[in-house]
Amino acid sequence: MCLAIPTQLIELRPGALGLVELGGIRKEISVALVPDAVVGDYVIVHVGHAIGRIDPEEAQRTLAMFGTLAQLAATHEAALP
Amino acid sequence: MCLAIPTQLIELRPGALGLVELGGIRKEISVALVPDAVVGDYVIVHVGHAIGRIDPEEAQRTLAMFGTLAQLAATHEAALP
Amino acid sequence: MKYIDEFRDGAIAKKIQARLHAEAQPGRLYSFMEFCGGHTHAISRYGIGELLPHNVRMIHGPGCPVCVLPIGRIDLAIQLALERGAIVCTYGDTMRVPASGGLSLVRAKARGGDIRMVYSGADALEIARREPGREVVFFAIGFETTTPPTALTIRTAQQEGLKNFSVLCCHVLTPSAITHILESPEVREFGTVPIDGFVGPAHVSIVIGSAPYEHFAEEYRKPVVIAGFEPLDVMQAVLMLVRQVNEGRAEVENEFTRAVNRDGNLHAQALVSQVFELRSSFEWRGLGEVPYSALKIRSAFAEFDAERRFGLGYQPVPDNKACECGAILRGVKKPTDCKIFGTVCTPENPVGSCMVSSEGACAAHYSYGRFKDIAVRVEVAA
Amino acid sequence: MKYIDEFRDGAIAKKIQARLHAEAQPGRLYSFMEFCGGHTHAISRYGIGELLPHNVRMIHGPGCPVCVLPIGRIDLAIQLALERGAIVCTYGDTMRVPASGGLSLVRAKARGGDIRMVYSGADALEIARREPGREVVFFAIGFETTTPPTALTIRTAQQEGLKNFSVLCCHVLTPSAITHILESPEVREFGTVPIDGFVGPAHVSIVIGSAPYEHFAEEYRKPVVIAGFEPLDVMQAVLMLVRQVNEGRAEVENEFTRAVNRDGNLHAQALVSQVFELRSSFEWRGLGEVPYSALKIRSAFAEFDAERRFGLGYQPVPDNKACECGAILRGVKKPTDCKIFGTVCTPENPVGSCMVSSEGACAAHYSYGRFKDIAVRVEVAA
Amino acid sequence: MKKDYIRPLDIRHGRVDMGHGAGGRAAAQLIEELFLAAFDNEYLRQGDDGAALAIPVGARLVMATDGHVVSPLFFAGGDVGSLSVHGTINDVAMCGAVPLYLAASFILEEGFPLADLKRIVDSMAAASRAAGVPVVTGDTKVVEKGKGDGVFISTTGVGVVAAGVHISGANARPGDAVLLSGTIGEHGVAVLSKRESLDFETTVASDSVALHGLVAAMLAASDGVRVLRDPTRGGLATTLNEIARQSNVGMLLEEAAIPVLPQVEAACELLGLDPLYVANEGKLVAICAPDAAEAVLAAMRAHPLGANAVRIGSVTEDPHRFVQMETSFGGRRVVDWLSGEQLPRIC
Amino acid sequence: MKKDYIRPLDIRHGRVDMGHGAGGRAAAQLIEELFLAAFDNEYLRQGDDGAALAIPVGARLVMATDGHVVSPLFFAGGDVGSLSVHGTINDVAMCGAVPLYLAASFILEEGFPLADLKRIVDSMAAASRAAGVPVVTGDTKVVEKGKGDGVFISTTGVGVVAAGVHISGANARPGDAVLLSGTIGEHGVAVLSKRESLDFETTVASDSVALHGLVAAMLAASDGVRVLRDPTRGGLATTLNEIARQSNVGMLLEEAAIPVLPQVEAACELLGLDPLYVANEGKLVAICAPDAAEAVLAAMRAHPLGANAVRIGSVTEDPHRFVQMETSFGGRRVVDWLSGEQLPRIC
Ligand code: SF4
Ligand code: SF4
Ligand SMILES: [Mg+2]
Ligand SMILES: [Mg+2]
Ligand SMILES: [Mg+2]
Ligand SMILES: [Mg+2]
Ligand SMILES: [Mg+2]
Ligand SMILES: [Mg+2]
Ligand SMILES: [Mg+2]
Ligand SMILES: [Mg+2]
Ligand SMILES: [Mg+2]
Ligand SMILES: [Mg+2]
Repeated sequence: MCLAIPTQLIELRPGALGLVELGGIRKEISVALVPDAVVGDYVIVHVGHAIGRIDPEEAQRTLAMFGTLAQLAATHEAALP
Repeated sequence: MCLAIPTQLIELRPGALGLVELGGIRKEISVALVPDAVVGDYVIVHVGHAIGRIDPEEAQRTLAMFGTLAQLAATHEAALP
Repeated sequence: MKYIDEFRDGAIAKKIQARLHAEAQPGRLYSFMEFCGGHTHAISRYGIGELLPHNVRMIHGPGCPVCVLPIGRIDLAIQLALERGAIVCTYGDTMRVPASGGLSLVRAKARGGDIRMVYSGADALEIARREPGREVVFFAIGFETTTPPTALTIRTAQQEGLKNFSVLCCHVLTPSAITHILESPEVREFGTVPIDGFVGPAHVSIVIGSAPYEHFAEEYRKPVVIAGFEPLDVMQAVLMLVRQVNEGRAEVENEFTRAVNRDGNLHAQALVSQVFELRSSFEWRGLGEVPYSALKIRSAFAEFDAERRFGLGYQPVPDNKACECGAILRGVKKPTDCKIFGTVCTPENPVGSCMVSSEGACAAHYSYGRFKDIAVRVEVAA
Repeated sequence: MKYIDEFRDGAIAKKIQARLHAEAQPGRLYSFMEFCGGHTHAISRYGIGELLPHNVRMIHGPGCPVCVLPIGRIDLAIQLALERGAIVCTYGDTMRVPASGGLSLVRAKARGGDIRMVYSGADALEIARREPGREVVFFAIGFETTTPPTALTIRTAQQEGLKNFSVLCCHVLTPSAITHILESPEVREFGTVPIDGFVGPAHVSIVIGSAPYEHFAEEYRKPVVIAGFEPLDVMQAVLMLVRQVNEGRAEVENEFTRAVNRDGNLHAQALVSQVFELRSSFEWRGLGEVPYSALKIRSAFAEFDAERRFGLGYQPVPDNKACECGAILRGVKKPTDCKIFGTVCTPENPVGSCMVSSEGACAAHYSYGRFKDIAVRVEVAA
Repeated sequence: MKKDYIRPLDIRHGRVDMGHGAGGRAAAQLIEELFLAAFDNEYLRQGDDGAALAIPVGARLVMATDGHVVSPLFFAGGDVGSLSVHGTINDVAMCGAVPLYLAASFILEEGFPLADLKRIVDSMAAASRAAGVPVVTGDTKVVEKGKGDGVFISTTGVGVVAAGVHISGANARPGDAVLLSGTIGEHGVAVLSKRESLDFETTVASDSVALHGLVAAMLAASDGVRVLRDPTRGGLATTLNEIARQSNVGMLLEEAAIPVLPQVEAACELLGLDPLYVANEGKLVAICAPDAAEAVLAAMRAHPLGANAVRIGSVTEDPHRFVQMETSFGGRRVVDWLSGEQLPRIC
Repeated sequence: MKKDYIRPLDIRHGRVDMGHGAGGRAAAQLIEELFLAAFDNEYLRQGDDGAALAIPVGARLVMATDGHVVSPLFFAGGDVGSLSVHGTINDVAMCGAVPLYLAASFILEEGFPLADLKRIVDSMAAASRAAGVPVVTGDTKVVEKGKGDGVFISTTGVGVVAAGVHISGANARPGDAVLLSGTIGEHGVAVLSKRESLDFETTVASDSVALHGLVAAMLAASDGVRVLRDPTRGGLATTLNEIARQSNVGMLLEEAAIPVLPQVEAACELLGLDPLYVANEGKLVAICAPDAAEAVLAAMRAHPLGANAVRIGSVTEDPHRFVQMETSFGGRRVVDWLSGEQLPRIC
């Protein structure tokens, strides 16, 4: 539920609006719910509103964890059914 | 100006309405402006309202006058250019 | 169709034509104004002009309710539709009359105005009943023929207590227009419009009777023959006018006795005076401001008066400079005297109102009469 | 697309799959409920079911705002459009949810209701500004993710003094629904729905944080792993749940740390509590009346509350008798357990709400999963 | 898609929704259960984006298209469905061709009752079968409520012209005879009588019918037919003006010769219309070489759709291309093109 | 009618009015000054109710029709005018035919600006000229304000099939290769991006284009092409299901092989749509005999409109006629028909 997409905030506009970019498309959204967001942030957009932000370090950590898994898995690959 | 047509009143209806017939077509109109009209009368209809009645005797008289003319004319026909 | 077909009989027309040719005196020019567009239309549609002697000339009068509607009045109706969001109901005839800014009701409709053609004022009432959330305005035009139905509509709205219905009243009066023409300098002083008599209104007279014309006949020494709108009526009326002129009479005669008497429809007249009163002045296209020539809604019915309800202020707007409608409506000029007749001004893109209604002198000539002076050659088959 | 594509990497999926197969203990059955429709959708769309060990079973939960919307609520929206003449603005998702009398919003629109799909509540506000003569109602649905934007819309309407805007509030609360499931006899008493843990909400948690789930983990001894909606997130969360089960833990873990922290979006929470307060009870489709499971508009904003503005009375309507949506939403049954799945009930003619949203268990299985148990033979070209 | 996998269309109570036009399963079902069921023929059953058709070897092809947007959709004597078949068949036939196939493009308004749609499609199918001209390919779109008006149907017809037949509006020559296949104005009056606020009672029905049989009989009777045209929108007056313009000629008509039913005449009186401008959907005008007129007229009168055929006038030499008319009353006037829309008048 | 007898159309400020559809002089003027001026060709100049056309001797005819009701009317990469040319040419081409002629039926809404109409008609004429397929006959109707949506255009195309070419959606066989001519979803995204309330900025333009040249190249390269279809409304997913149903087969696709532009993917993410269901107007699906696949693919890639052509899967034997897909992620799923209308989602 609750379709929401990480997009990059590329411009802040008057009236708590912001322009976000995703894969080359741009859309104006409301940033009223994430008043601390700054240009460059990745904000999570739901029904035309940014409702949260991506923490780049945490994202990196999660991906790294996947990487670790990958290493772990390499040693177990033969075990697959 | 003022397109108006003699039609025969074939039915009186509640609310000062009447059904008129003209050459096989029928239409409901208002007879509020000719409160004395009775079924069988030829009423003159304008914008959906009967505004007057045809006096059959006078109509006959006019046609007869045309007839008289015709007789008169017959004697003069050669005079036409 | 009884009382119609008998009056369109070409064989009888030939007889009347013969009498006309016999009675019209060769050395004399007869100029008659047919006041009504209905007569203008009959003359064009049936080709009556062809049947008259050359020295009998018909002058088209201003008796077309559409033709005399000034730009400013159409502008008011458009304003109600486009700026005030009202549903404007109107007769089909007014849809294409030119207004300001290149608009007309039909063009205002295309721009999103809710403008609906009705067959009768009763239909406008019905729309008001069905759409109580909308303002519904009936744009009412016409001479004395059309006024009683409008009066009835207003009285019904009051009886029913309708809260969203009003009438933009543009009803005008025939006798005032005739007087205005008779008083015009062209007729009185210069004699540039020699009027030897009038073919008097048909359906207007059903309502007002023949008495109101007696004044002109006496005062201005002009014969008047009230005539029906069928072609035989017109021919007969012309014959009766020729006779009056020949005999030096100036009387009101009634060719249309089958529908018109001296008093008219008293019931309708009473209703009209209950709902309407005289306007002190009203602008006619072509004639300008004519005193006491139109009706307005009495204050007892003020809430049904769109002018008061919407606080409308009338703004006169001059006609297109090239347009000769005014002169044509006064009988001073013919359609072909207008430089833009049939080129810039056509029924598709009327510049003046005379090109709109098929009763308008310009439209009638364009649609029915243009062939004149052009020879037709038919190589009939063996 | 940054932060999206990386989490859809099939190669990494294979590694996680390998770990899952390695760590899931053969003798054991793991049943996890993914609360959110977003997870249900990801599982179906990416074919994640195929990648899980046979003894790891996913149970679809009630976390689809469309699926839990009861008939009576849709009826209210339809009533506003068809009987009260309001412009009803709504998210595309709700358009096809079955209502009473064979209707739905899309069918009410076809019957002349002015129902408009919007992308955001802000669009509904804009419509209200543009059409001040019409009542505009925003039919607001959704979990905690969608509530803050609605709160913002209402506050903006008040700040601007809009006189023709209101909200039909159907916002519901995730934790209450989870509690309700955990309290259900099937889970607590009969054990017919053996839930060994939850894949916790992704975007809801961005707003409310991870703290609210700590209660379940402790109280009901159920592991919870908050996970993103990308397929790798789901696989990783399942792996983390398997580990908790294996290790006998029942904790709240957060796989979605890149967007979720313990406290959530405090700014959004403050706004929500400014505008909304708890409803004492709310009907969920499938779950019935659930106490304190939804929000209503505070009386300070009463004029923007469509229920008060239009004096709406809620009328519960039973679901179609054949429909098993309720049992499916509680995790008791699977779509194919419904006798009319895929025959009478299809995405074109949904009988139950689970067949509407692509997050609904029935729709997801119909659209993505029907091939299962059917062999595919490809004669590949030489 | 197995039949039993979806519920059959609820034709009794259902309505067109946006999904029916979205090209997915709902659209496929509508096509299968409503359109295919009604039109059923080998070409449509091909189920492809277009239809592959057989045509006679070496024939010259004729193609004609018309949009049908009549309001009301149902009227005495027909409906938009039958009209859309007749109208296009007639346009093909007026080129002197034998109509062979029709394509139909439907633009439906969201919310339109499926029962009405079925009634229209069934009537269309019946008209197509009666004429022997199948609907071989089609398309359906759905527009939002308030952006259409129930059903619009654009049909396109193809046909073939026999060797030696050369019919065109450009072929009229001074001296040619102007023939008319029957009474005028019925279609327009039947439709107007159903318009809200004009409504009047009449037994006049639309003359809507396919005229290719009549055309075949005429062409078989004589090779002197030069122009064929069906006086639809704009009526007889406008059609004759079109031909006059195309052929650079004038015409002289005789009003008394033009047949008009009394009810049509009466309706026109009442509304201030002229029957010459009222639409027909089952009449044709033919212009023939002078010496062919009698034979063509005889062939027309021998055909049920031309029983009341008459000669209404002659082609004239006229640089102004005026269509003129001797009135029954004895005068003469121009018969102009229709200008603007024909609106009921009060004056 | 002499040119100088009427004022020229006021294309700059004028609007469509009911008179333009009434069949009279105003209609004739609109046709002459706007439509004829744009499409100008010998067939249209005939000025008859239909066009008489030349076709190759002994050819098999193909006829296809489509209504075009796009909203907004103008979008990046085209407008309803060019679309109405491309769409119908493509349907004719998908039958393996060489498109020859188009008929166009316009349904205009009262009040539509003539300037916009001219822009659309000019674009249509340009598309028709570029494709070498003239608009040979047409029709114009006007509906009242609020009963239409600017402009609807139904076009019908005819074309001829060369001897030996047999293309049909019913011809797919298990083992056949499924080819796709390029990236998917551009048309739908370009149109959606202009919809009020969805509006987003994108440089994606509609792929709208006439594909008959590409088809000719493919047919010239191999006689193994069995099915051709353009995945328009309903997208690739629906088109493949249609073929599967028609041919009574299944399919197995490879998600990773299906090319989608990054912006299209992004727009779909944002709106909750699946590119497999988004409309294309310049792409085709071809199903070929297994041994023809390479040659056909090579011919496609050699043509500018097939530069990104790929093999996306194979036809399977499947009594359930499922189109299935191996996901890039490694799972498998059904790719179903579009159901209902594709609406933007929030969940
Ligand atoms: S032709 Fe036109 S502009 Fe000239 S007088 Fe007549 S209506 Fe006026
Ligand atoms: S298949 Fe339909 S009726 Fe059955 S449970 Fe699912 S949604 Fe309800
Ligand atoms: Mg045509
Ligand atoms: Mg036609
Ligand atoms: Mg025709
Ligand atoms: Mg199509
Ligand atoms: Mg409508
Ligand atoms: Mg097609
Ligand atoms: Mg197509
Ligand atoms: Mg196609
Ligand atoms: Mg046509
Ligand atoms: Mg519109």
